[in-house]
Amino acid sequence: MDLSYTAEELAFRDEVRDFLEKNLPQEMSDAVRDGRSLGKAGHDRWHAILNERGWLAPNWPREFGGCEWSAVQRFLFEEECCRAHAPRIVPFGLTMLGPVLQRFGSQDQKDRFLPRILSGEDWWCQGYSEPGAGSDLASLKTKAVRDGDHYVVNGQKTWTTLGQYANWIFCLVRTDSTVKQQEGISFLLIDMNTPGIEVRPIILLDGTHEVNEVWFTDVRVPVENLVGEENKGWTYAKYLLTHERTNIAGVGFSQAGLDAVKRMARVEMSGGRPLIETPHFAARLARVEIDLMAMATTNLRIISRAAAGQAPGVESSMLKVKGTIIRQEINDLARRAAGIYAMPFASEEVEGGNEPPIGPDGSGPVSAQYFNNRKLSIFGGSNEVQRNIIAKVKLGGGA
Amino acid sequence: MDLSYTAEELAFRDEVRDFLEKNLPQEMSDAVRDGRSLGKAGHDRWHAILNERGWLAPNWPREFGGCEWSAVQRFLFEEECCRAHAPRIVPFGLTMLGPVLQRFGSQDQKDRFLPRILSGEDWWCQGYSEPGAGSDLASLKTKAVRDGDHYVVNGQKTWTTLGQYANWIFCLVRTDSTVKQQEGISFLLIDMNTPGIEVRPIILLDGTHEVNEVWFTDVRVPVENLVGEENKGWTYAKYLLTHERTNIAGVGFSQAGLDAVKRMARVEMSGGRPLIETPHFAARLARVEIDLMAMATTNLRIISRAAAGQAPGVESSMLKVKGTIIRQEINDLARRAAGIYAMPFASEEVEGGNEPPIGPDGSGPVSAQYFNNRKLSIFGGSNEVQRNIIAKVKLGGGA
Amino acid sequence: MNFDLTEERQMLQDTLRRFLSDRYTTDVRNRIIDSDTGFSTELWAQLAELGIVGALFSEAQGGFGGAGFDITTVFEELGRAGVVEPFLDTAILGGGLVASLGNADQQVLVERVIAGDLHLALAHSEPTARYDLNRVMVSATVSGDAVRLKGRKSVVVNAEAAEFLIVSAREGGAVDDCDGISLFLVPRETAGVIVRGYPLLAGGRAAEVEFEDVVVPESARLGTAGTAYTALAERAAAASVALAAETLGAMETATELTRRYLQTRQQFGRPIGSFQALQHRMADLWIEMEQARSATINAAGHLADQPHMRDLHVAAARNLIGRAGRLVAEDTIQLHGGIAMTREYELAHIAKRIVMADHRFGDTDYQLEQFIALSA
Amino acid sequence: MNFDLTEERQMLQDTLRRFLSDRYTTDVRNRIIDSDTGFSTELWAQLAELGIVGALFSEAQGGFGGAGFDITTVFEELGRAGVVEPFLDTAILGGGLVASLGNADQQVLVERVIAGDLHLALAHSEPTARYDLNRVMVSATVSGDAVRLKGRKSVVVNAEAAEFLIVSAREGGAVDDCDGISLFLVPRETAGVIVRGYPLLAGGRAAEVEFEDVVVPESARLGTAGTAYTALAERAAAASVALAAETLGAMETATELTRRYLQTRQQFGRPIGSFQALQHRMADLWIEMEQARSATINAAGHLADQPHMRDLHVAAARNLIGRAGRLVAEDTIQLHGGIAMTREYELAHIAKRIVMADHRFGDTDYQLEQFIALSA
Repeated sequence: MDLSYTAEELAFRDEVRDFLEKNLPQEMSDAVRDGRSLGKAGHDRWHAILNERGWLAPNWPREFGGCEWSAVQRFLFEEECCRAHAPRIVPFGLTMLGPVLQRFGSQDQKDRFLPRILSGEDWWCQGYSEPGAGSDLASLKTKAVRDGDHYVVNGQKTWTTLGQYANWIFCLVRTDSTVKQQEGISFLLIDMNTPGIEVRPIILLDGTHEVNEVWFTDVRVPVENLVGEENKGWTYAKYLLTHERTNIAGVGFSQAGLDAVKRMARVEMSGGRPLIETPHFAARLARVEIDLMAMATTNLRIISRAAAGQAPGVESSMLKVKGTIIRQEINDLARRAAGIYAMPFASEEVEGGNEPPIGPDGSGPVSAQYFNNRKLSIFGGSNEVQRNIIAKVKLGGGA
Repeated sequence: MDLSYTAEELAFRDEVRDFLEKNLPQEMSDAVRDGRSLGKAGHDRWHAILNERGWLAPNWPREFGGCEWSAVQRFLFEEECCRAHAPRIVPFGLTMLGPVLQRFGSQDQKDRFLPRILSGEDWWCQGYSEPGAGSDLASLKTKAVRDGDHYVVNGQKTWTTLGQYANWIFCLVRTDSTVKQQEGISFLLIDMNTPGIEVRPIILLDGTHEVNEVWFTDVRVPVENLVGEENKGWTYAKYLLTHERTNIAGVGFSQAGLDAVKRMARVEMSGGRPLIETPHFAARLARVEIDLMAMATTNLRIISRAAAGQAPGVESSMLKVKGTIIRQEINDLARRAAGIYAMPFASEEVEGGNEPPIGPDGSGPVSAQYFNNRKLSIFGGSNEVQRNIIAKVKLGGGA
Repeated sequence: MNFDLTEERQMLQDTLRRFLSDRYTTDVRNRIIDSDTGFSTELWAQLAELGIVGALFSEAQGGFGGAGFDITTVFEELGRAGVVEPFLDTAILGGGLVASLGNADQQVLVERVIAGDLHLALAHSEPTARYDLNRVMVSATVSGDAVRLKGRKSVVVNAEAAEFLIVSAREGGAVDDCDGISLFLVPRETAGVIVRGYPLLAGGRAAEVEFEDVVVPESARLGTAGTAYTALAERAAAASVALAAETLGAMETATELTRRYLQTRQQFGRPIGSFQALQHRMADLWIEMEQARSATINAAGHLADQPHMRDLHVAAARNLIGRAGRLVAEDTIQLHGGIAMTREYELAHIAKRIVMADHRFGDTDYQLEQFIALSA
Repeated sequence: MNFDLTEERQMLQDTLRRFLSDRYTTDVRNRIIDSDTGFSTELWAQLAELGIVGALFSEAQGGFGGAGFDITTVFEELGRAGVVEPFLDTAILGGGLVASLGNADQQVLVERVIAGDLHLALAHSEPTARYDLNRVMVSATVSGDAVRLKGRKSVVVNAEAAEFLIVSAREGGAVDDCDGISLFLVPRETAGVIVRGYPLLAGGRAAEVEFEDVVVPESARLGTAGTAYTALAERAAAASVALAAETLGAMETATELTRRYLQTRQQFGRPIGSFQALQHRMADLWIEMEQARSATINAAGHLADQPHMRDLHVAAARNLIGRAGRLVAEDTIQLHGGIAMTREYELAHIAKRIVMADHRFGDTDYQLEQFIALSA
């Protein structure tokens, strides 16, 4: 038992910290800290900065241009990025598709797509969810019918995050309806510029445009864009979903969020003293902080087990559930801390203007974030699905 | 909308309060307040006092010697009894069996059993639960086979509360195994002195002997002890279970319990000031008190609806769930309030001696009661079963 | 003991519910939210004509209600439909304060409020006051028969639409004394009143209001100098009863939408309402709804009581509803899944109303503190 | 970063787990609880021989462990088996205080503790002190080379079996000063020491101890006069680490018993573990178990740190475990139903150990207060 990092790990952390200090543009970290959207240009810029340093793909093997970092290094990197309010790296190409292509893609697909993920030439989005499927992902209906050397795709995807920026989408499509749900699914790469594709925005409850519907009408996709074998897509999809996600607990986000809450609660006054000194708020804050301290260790324990070669089992489900509960609780605390200033709607127009902010620093987006982050326990396998998984593994038998 | 009692109701309350002041023996209310067991003699004594006043059977019709009180009167009576720390009236004969006999019993059964319930000559216990049945009550296995003018009963009942004092037991028995579970059950009255009956104590986790196993080996029961028709027992059982229980929320118990917690928290010191003034404890106390204030009104709303002739539906399930949560939370608060004095085991021997109590007044039984009252959410239809019922009624469809 | 609505209130409830369910659809409401004013003058006029504003004032004040249960009857329906129009600000707060403190000249405004052709706003919260009702730093200085106002008010709901702002200002005492607070009727167009408006997350609009040496006549004062706190506290209690009832109504809609969704939405080949884990969560929500209703009844029933008893029940109700409301808002979204995250789905707005109500006149924790102080 | 036990600790864990699972069955344990002494001298001797006591002392002290993770290794297993023997009192508290403060003569007692033939008890809590470690009213007055002790100690665990009581007493300062507290080694048989014993709800025994003008020689003092608080606080932290680990072990047993029960118990024709509402509750318990384990690791890993950092992690761990422990104790009973209410069923005792641990050295709320104060 040893709770401290090794000297090498600490040196690595210092290197990251130093890099971020020198290379993360101030206006970018301000925007992230204040919850403002970066737009495509902002994301592209940060992508390019990291690519230049060679730190864009922590989990990729070196042969494909990745860092091949250890789990602990990846965790440290993510933690430092959160602390510095660096933009989140858009995961669809780098974290999701990349590993699938590396494992299951053809040589041609690797050669063609992987470099363009790193260069930023391609912006990928994910075509998994469908309306009416929800947690029952395998019930998807989007159809791909073979027609010569093309598949003809018809159907609809939804909750496609940042699809409005993407020029490529990886899709699960049904290629056989006569077999068990999971056995008739294929994994297709589709150029978003193909005729027949329409992207329609979904406006979320906080007014943001993050997600989209993507409609396919007789979209012709070359067969060489099939990943692996036809009807084996479910295997690749599961690989992608369970592929080690060191940041599933979101510890870094939570720490940054908690720091922001404390900053606000130190200036916001209640009954003549700072809110942070009032007992009920202090109790809420302390409980979350205690939970987060434990979660950080839980996370490291699981990471270090993964580093020792033990596959994470139900642990990642546990991290997902508790991690999202903690993040949402911090969002709730931020909203509470803001007091009456939680009420204004800090829309882009309001925030973007020249007017000074309305409440204490950081209070602008708290309520919008509180509502937006309800998604954390819904998307990416809802917390109910995660609990089903935990129970199934530990109790045996079906749900 | 009017939140106040009528003048008649208030007069009734005063009458009850006055009666309790004059007739409830001090040592008895002390024992109840301090959580000490009364023994059979104590219960019998209080039973006799109430019987003399004619207040033993609030819900029985006058023709059988009952009070025929309104729902509000019954609630007021129970509330006053709790406030005064009167012993709880043992419900098996009065609240459970009585109404079943009045509705479904033969004239002979009414004439024979009802007066003896009032006089205290018979002490009834309940033979419903069986080992292995749990919440699935209808899966009971105790068999009664007709043999001439007797049934021969074999099997086992469990969780039989105060069965050690009882001379009669009302039982659900299986009289037909060839039909659907619910359709082969009969309702039998059995003299506990019949040969072949053995009562074995179950010691609960707090060391108390409240419940028992009752074993039946070739027990011969005269057929005239069958209530209603053979194989219709499930109907009578359900009538008994859903028969209006004005006190299912336990508001009076909770109020008395909360008062006790406050008394203790005013004398127990923490950091140099009374515990009740420390913010975290005060917050716990306030939340429960707020919940209880609302629950008291919820209870009255449902009672007044019942008084207006509307049958209580899922409401009684709601009252059961929330009422037990509140009571258990108060038990938890009492344990917390006692601090280090929650640790001693205040067994009867210790308490019964001449030694002064160990901690502040009322701290003796708090932990034992905390554990003992875990039963509130388990017995009498577990809170999970109640939630199933609520969902079934409001959502439709099965569990 | 009687928990039934009077016949009049039952009629009011039916009328309002029918009107809103016909006219105040999700589409209509979302267009209102996106509009520049943040509310519909047309619907306001129609609702006033139906008597909804009048129901919030007593007969002596020119209305036909005004008691706790009138307020809950109206606001439960407003909450059920997610109404964003400023009934709280114009009627309960603005109109209510003029009615209780105003002289004969000023009372004329109440008539206009009830008729639906006047808007008011209470400019009371300040940047460092949070929810403390007694913390007033805007200063009022008398010189001759003029009063000079100076300072800043925050998150003044409905300020832009209001013809008059009712401004709390300090004429004496320390910064958090209850004594020394006065209220002034200030025309919004007065020179030196700087209104910077913005939309609110749950609909409607508010503003930061700066008073740069604003001069009003002494006749603008409501009641006697320095004694406004009692009336303010009484209206804050009424506002809390209204907010409790509004939240209760919104919770009804949230659970009802979820009930229907669970019955119809299919997953893994069956309605998701057949999954026991979801059933049990719904059961808990329904139980908390009953508790929330009881707490609202308690608060409404004690609104005309002595301040101590009134505030105890108000604090209890708002604390309970703060807890139950958060649970209902979060769980009903969770039970729906993604669809409830979209702006088009009714629940999205309803959940925002529930949660944002906790930020007016004291949140869950503030109410708990009040309750503890009052029950000591 | 390494979360594996050392080989030695792994062996200790295996040995202890095997021994207890063979010898410390429910029946054996319940007979021990019912016995007059409340513990088994025979098992105590055997466990000491296995090195369980020695593992709680450092090599310098004559043991072969003594670090945070030695304590957690031992106490997690003790907790898992629901052991009621006074390892906390005799070894961590009594032995630990003698080892850290005692002179050469007094240190001899540590050898006897490690060998298993001496029992000790810390007589520290007082009737009005609750969990405040600094609040000591028992007085110590020096006259010549004698010290006179006067006052009362409450819930002194293991007092009856202890050959010596380690008594905290005030030699200076105000009632709640950290300075001025001394510790004295007082033979239990000393004239004027009145011990009134009673059983504890979760097993073992304690006593109220009255000191009626008890006279001991000055040589009975541990360390220098008035400076014992630092050592007391360090041992209280060690005791908290032990209690955290013990509770964690007990929670492991509680969830494991429940897992097996859910798999085997049939209701409505299927194992109750197939009901989703119960599955989800179990999932939450397992998640909280992981959190409890992490919090215990954090506290153990910081036990040798500076007091501020040590106490911060200790307070965090015990607050988290206080919350998680209550949830596990209550929910595992509920998931079982009636059977878990019976004294014969292992969970009944385990649940009592979990909940009662919260009453030693500060409960959940006290720890939260500490955490808030330390993180300010």
